[in-house]
Amino acid sequence: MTNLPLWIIPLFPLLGTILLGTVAVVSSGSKKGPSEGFVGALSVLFPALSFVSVVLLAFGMPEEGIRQTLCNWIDIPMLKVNIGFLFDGLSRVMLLFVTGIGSLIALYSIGYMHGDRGFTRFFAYINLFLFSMIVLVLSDSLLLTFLGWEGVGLCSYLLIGFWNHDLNNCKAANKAFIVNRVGDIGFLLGMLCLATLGGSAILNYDALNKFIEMLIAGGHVELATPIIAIAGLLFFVGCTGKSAQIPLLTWLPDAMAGPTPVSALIHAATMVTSGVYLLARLSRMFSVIPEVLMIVLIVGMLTAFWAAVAGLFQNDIKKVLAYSTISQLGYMFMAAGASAYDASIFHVFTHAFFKAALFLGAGAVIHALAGEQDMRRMGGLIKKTPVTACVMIFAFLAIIGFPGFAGFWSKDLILERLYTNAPFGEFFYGVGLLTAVITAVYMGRLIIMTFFGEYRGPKEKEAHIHEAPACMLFPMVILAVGAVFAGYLWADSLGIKFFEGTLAPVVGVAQDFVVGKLAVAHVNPMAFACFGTAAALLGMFIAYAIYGTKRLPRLHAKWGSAPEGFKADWTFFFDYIHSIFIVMFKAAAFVADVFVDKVLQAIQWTIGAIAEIVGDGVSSFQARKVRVQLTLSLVGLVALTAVVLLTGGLF
Amino acid sequence: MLLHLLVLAPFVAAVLMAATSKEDPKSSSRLAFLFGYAFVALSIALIASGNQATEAIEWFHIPGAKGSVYYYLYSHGLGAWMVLLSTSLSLVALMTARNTLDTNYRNFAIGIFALMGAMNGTFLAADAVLFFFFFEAMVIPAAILIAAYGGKERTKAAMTFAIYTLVGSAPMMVALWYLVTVADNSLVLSLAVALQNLDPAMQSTLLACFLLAFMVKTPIFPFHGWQAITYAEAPAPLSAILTGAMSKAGVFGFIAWILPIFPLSMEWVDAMMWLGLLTAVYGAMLAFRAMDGKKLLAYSSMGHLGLAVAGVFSLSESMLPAVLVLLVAHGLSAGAQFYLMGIAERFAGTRDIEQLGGLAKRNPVFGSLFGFVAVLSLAVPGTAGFVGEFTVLMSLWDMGPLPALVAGLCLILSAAYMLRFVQKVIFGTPARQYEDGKRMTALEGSSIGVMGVLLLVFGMHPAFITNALQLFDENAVQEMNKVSHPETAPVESSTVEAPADVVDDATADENVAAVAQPMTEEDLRQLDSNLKANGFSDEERASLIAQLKAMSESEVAEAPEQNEATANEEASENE
Amino acid sequence: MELQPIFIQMLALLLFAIGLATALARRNVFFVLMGIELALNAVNLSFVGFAKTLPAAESVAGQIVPLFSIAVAAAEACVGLALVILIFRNRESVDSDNYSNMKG
Amino acid sequence: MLALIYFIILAVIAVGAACCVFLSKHPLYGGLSLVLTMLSLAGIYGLLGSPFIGVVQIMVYAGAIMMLLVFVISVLNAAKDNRTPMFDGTSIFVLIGVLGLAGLIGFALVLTPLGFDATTLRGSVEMTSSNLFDTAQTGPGYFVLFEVLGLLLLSSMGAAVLMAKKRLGSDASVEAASEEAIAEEKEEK
Repeated sequence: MTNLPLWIIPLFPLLGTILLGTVAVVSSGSKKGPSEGFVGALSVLFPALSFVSVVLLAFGMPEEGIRQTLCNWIDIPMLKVNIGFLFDGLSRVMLLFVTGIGSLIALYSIGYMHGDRGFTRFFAYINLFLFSMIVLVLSDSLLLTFLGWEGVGLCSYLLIGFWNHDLNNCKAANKAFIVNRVGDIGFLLGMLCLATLGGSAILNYDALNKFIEMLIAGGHVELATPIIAIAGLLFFVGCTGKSAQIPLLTWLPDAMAGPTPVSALIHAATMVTSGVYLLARLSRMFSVIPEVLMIVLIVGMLTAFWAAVAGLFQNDIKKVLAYSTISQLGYMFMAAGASAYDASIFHVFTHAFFKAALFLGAGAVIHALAGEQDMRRMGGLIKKTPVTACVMIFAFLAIIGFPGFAGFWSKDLILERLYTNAPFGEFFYGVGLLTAVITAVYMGRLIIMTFFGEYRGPKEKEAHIHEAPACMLFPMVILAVGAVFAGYLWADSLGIKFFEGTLAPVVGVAQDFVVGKLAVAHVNPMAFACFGTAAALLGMFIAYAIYGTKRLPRLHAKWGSAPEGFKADWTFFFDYIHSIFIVMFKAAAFVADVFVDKVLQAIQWTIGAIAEIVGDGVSSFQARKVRVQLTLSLVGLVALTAVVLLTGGLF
Repeated sequence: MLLHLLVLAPFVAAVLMAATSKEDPKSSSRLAFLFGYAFVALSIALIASGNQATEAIEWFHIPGAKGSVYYYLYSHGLGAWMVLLSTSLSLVALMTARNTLDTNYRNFAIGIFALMGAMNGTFLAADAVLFFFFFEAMVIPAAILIAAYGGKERTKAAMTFAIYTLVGSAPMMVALWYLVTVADNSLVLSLAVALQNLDPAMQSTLLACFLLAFMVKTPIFPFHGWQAITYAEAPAPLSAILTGAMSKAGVFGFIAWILPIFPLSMEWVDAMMWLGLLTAVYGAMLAFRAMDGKKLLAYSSMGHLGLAVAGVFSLSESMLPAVLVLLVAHGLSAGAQFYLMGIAERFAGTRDIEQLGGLAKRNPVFGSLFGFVAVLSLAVPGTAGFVGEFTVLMSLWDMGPLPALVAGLCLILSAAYMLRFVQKVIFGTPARQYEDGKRMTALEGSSIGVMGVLLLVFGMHPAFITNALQLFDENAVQEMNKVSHPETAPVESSTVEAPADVVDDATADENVAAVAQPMTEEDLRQLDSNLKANGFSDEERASLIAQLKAMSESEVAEAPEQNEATANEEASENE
Repeated sequence: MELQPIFIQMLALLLFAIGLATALARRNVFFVLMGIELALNAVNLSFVGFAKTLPAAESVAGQIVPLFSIAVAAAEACVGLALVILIFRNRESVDSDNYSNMKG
Repeated sequence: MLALIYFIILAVIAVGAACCVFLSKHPLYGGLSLVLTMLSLAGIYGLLGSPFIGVVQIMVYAGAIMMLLVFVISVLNAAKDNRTPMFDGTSIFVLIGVLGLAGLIGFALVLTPLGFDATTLRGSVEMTSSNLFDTAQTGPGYFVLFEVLGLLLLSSMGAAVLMAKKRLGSDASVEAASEEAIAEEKEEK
C-alpha cells in the first residue's frame, strides 16, 4: 500500500480541475449547460479518490514519514528548487481532513448549487482549491508551499467573487485577495530572508530543520537569531494574512459573500488554518526565537478575544460564524505561540469538523429560507428543519466546549497548555477562558435566534421552508458525528493520546526544546476541564437569559432589511486602519497622476514646442494672409533701409 | 545563416507581402501567417542551437573612426529569447489583426514584418553601430503603423512616440560616435577597453548619454511621457508588440551594452536601481487610477519593466536569468493582455473601463481567458511571472531588505490594480449594449490561450528559458569561434592562457600594428576584472573575451602584409 | 529753375509708393495687379532718370533696360491675369484675402 | 524752364492718376486712370530724351492695360463679392510702412548729389536698335537677352491661354462635369 506515489494525491483534483474547466468552457456557449449529475459525479469523484489514496497512504506510513522528489522545478544559479512531497504526521492529519471534508462539501455543493448557471465552473474552482491546498500541505519545501499558499488565495478570490455579476461580491473578493497578498509578500520576503542565511537549499523543510539543529549544536544561535527572527516575523505576517489574524483579519467576514459551501470549506475548515499549519511546520525554526512566539501568542489572544466580541453584534448568520472562525483561529495561534503545536493542530482538526458542520447547517438554513441570511428574520426553524437543527446544535455544543464534544477536548488542551507553557500563563489562560464564555454567548444567540422562538420572517415565505435534500444532509450528519467524536482522538483527561503520538515526530523536538526550559507547573487536568465546562455553561446561560427569554432583538425598522452588501454589521477599527492606508495610497496615486504626471507632460510639451519653433523657423509665426506677410516684409525693408541709412552701411 | 535569416528575411517578407492583394485580407493573411510561423520556427531553432555568430562583414567606415563598422550578428540566450518574443508576438498580432482591422491588412503586415526585422537586428547585433542602426530603425515602422491604424489621436501619438524615442537616443548617437573614434572598432569589448582610458568625467558623460536612450525606450520614470498615449492609441496588436518586445530593447540595452562597456560606480548602480523601483511604484499608482484600459496596461507594463531594471542593477549573480525570465513572462502576459483588450474594444467600441463590464456573462470564453491571463500577470506561483519576480526580488534582497520591500509593495499594488481592471472589464452587469456578431474567433482565442499555457509551462519549468543562458560554456564558445573564424580558432585558444612574455611582445607590437592590434592581454585582464565587478559570471566573461579575441585576430588576418607577419610570428611563438 | 534729376527721382518714388500702397492695401485682386504695374513703371522712370545723369557709354544701359522691363511686365500681366481668372473660377471671388492660405 | 513746366504738368497728371488708381472703387476706373498715368509717363520719357521708350510704353501698355480692362469688364460682373470694402486694418499698416519707406528713400535721394550729364545719348530708335542688334559693337549680351525675352513672351502667352481655357478639347458636358468636380472640391474644403 505504501508504494503509492505521493503525487497521485494532488493529481486527482488537478485532473478534475482540467476536466471540469474544459467542460465549463466548452459548454459555456450552450444555453442548457452540461448535465448536473455528470458534472457533480465527476467533481465528487476526484476529491474522493484523493481522499482514498490519502487514507491508503496514511495507514502504511512509517514513523518518520515519506519523502519523494518528483522533479526539478526552478534551476537558476541562485535558486535551485525541486518539486518534492513530504508525507508525515502533520501532513497526514491535514490531508485527511482536507480531502475528507473537501469531498463531503463537494457532495453538499451538488445540492446547494443546483440550478446555478456556473455549476461546472464552481466545481472546477473547488477542485483547483483542493489541489492547491494539497500542494500547500504536502510539499516539502517552502517555495512549493508558497505555490499552494497563493493558489488557495487565488481560489478563495475566485470563489468569493463567484457570483460576479454583483460588484459587491467582486469587491469582497478583491479585498480578500489583496489582504492575502500583503500576507503573501511577508511569506515571500521571509523565504528570501532565510535564503540569505543558508542559500536556496534551506527552503526545504528538512534542510531547514537540520540547519537549525546545526546552529544549536554549534552554539551559533545568537549569531543567526536576528535574521531568523526577522524571517519568523515575516512568515508570521504571512500567517496572519491567510489565517485572518490581527491586523489582516478584515477580509474574512467579507469573504462570506461567496457561496456557503465555499465559506465552509475554505473560510472555515481548510485554507484559513494553513497559517497554523505553517507555524507547526516551521516549529523548529520558531523554537529558537521565543520573542516571535510571544508576539504570536499576544496576537492570537487579541484576535480570539476581539473577534468573539465582534461576533456578539452580527445579525448575518454567516458573519457570526466568520467571526467565530477568526476567534477559534486566535485560539490556535495562542497555542502555537505557547509552543503547543500539537494542541493547535488538534484544534484545527476538531474545528474543521464542527465549523464545517455549522457552516453547512447555516447553508441549509439559507437554502431553506431561499437566500435569507439575516438572523432577525429567522426563528423557530427547529420544527421545520429538525435535522439541520440537530446538526447545528451538536456543532454548537462542540464549539463552546461542552464536555464530551470535540471542541471540549481541543480547547481544554489549549487552555491547559497556555497555563503551563506560556510565560504569564495565568493571564493568557484567563483571557482564553473569558473568550470561551463569550463564544458560548454568541453561539447561543445564533442558535436561539435561528431555531427557537417564533418565525419572524415574511409570512408568505413560511410555507416554502423545507428540509434540505439528502445529498446536503448526508455530509452534514457525517460532520456532526465528527463534531461529536473527533475529540476522542486525544482525550487527555481520559488518557487517550493518539493524536499527540502522530504529531510527535514533527513538532515534538521543537516543543521539547521550548518546554524543556520551563518549569512546568503541575495542575490537575480535571481542574481545567471543570473550568472549561463552567465557562461553556455560563455562556449558555447568559445567552438564554438575554436572547431566549425576551425574544430579542426585534427587527428595527430603521435597520433596513438584510445586511447591506459585503459590509459586516459591526467590525473593529481595522477596516478603518486599512482604509487609512488605502486612502494614503490613493492620495499618492492622485498626486502622481494629476500633479507629477501633468508637470512632466507640461515640461515635455514645452520642450516639444520649443523644438518645433526652432525646427520650423519663422514659419511658426506665419500669418494666413498674403498681404499681411508682404506688409511685414515691407516693414522689414523699411527697418533695413533705416539701419543702412542711419549707420552709413552695416559694415 | 539562422541569424541572417532572422534579421534580413523579415524585410524580404515585407517586400513580398507588397505583392499580395490589398483588398482581400484573406489571401494576404495566409501568406503573412506562413511567414509568421516560419519566423517563429526559426527563432525556436535559434534558441535550441545555442550561441552562434556570423562572419563579421565589413560594412562601412565612420569618418574619424579607427576601425570600420561590421555587419556582425551573434546570439546568446538573452537575445535569442527576445527574438522569440518578437517573432511570436508578431505572429499573434497578425492573427488578431485580421479581425480587428477592416482595411488594408496587407500594409499592416508589411509594417509588422519590417518592425520584426528591426527588432531582431537590435537583439542580435554584435556591433554597437549596427545595434544603434536597428535600435533607431525600430521606431519608424512602429510610428507609421500607429499613424496609419491608430485610434482617434493617432497622429499625435505617433509623433510623440517617434520624437521622444529618437530624441532620447540622439545623445547616445553622439556618445557612440565619440567612443568609436577612440576605440579600435565598434564591438563591445573594444569599446569597453577604449572607455577605460578616458577620464572619469568623460566616462560618466558617455554613460549618461547611453543610459538616457535606454531609459526612454524602457521607459523609466521621468521619461515615460510617450508611453501611455502611444500604447493607448496604437492598434492593440501593435501595442502588444511594442510592450512585449520593443520595450524590452531598453532592458536589453542595459544588460547587453551598458553593463559590459561601462565601469559602473556604486552611485550609478544605486541610482538606477532606485529609479527602476520608483518606476515600478509610479507605474502601479498610475495604473490604479487609469480609466483607459490600454493606458492601464501600459502603466502596468511600465511597473513590471521598472522592476526588471531594478533587478538588472542589483547586479547579483543570478540577475541575468532572473531578469530574462521576468522579461519573457512579462512579454507574453502583457502581450496577451493587450490582445484581449483589443478584442474587448472591438466588442464594446470603447476602451473606457467604466463603460465595459459584464463581459464574463456576455462572452464566457473571453471572460475566462481574460481572467486567466490577468492571473498569469499577477505573478501567482506556478506561472513564469512568479519565477521571474521571485528571483528578481532575490537579487534585490542582495542590495538590502529595503529594495526588496519596495518591490514587494509593487507586487501588492499590481494585485490591486489588476483586480480592479478585471472587475471593471469582465465582472458586474453589462454596462452597455454590446453589438451581437462580434465574437472572438477561434484563431485568436487559441493563440492567446497558447501564450497562457506557455506561461504556465515556463512557470513550472523555467529551465526552458534559463538553460539558454548556460550555453556560455567553453565548448560552445570554441564552436562559435570555429564557425566564425575557422582559420584562427586554434590560435586564440592558446592565447587565452598566454604567458607573460607574450604579453610584452604584444604590447610592443602594438605600435607596429596600431590599426589591427586592438586588444592586449593587459586590456583584457583589466576588462575582465571590470566585468567581474559588474556581475558577469565566469562563463559569460570567458565567452565575451573569446569573442573579442576572435574579432581582433580576424582583423589581424585581414590587415596588410606586415601585420599578418606579426600575427603569424605571435602565433608561432605561442605554439 | 531748370529740370533737376532729383525731381524725376522724386516723381518715381512717389509713383512707386502709390503703386506699392495700391498693391498691398487694396483687397481687389485687379487693383493689386495695377499697383504692381504702377510700381514697375515708376522703376522704369527711375532708370531713365538715372540714365540721363550718366555719360554716354553707361547711359545706354539705363535706356535699354526699361525696354526689357516693359516686356517682362507685359508677360507678367498676361500670366497674372490668367491666374486670376483661374482662381476666380474656383473661388468666385476677387478678394485677394480669400485666395491666400500661407500658414504652413 | 519750359521743360520744368511740362514736367510739372505731366508729373501732376501722373500722380493724380496714380492716386485715382489707388482710390477708385471700380477696377474699370482704376484701369483708365492707370492708362492716364502711363501716357503721362510716356510724355516724361519723351521730355527726358528717350522717345523710343515712350512710344514702346504707349504701345505695350496700351495693349496690356486694354486687355486688363477687357478682362475686368468680362469677369467682374460675375464676381459675387465685388462689393468688398476697399481697405481694411491691414491697409493702414501698409500705408504707414510705405510712407516710412518712401520717406527714408526720399531722404537718401535728397542727400545724393545728382546732375544731368550733357553727353548722354538720346534714346532714339537708331541707338536702341544698334545697341540691341549690332553684336559686333556691343557683344552678344543684349541680343541674346532680347531673344530670350521673346521666348518669355511667347511662353507666357501660351501659359495664359492654357490656364485661362477651361479644359483642352472640352465640350459642354465635360465642362459641366468639371464644374461639378470643382464644386465638390470646394465643399470638401
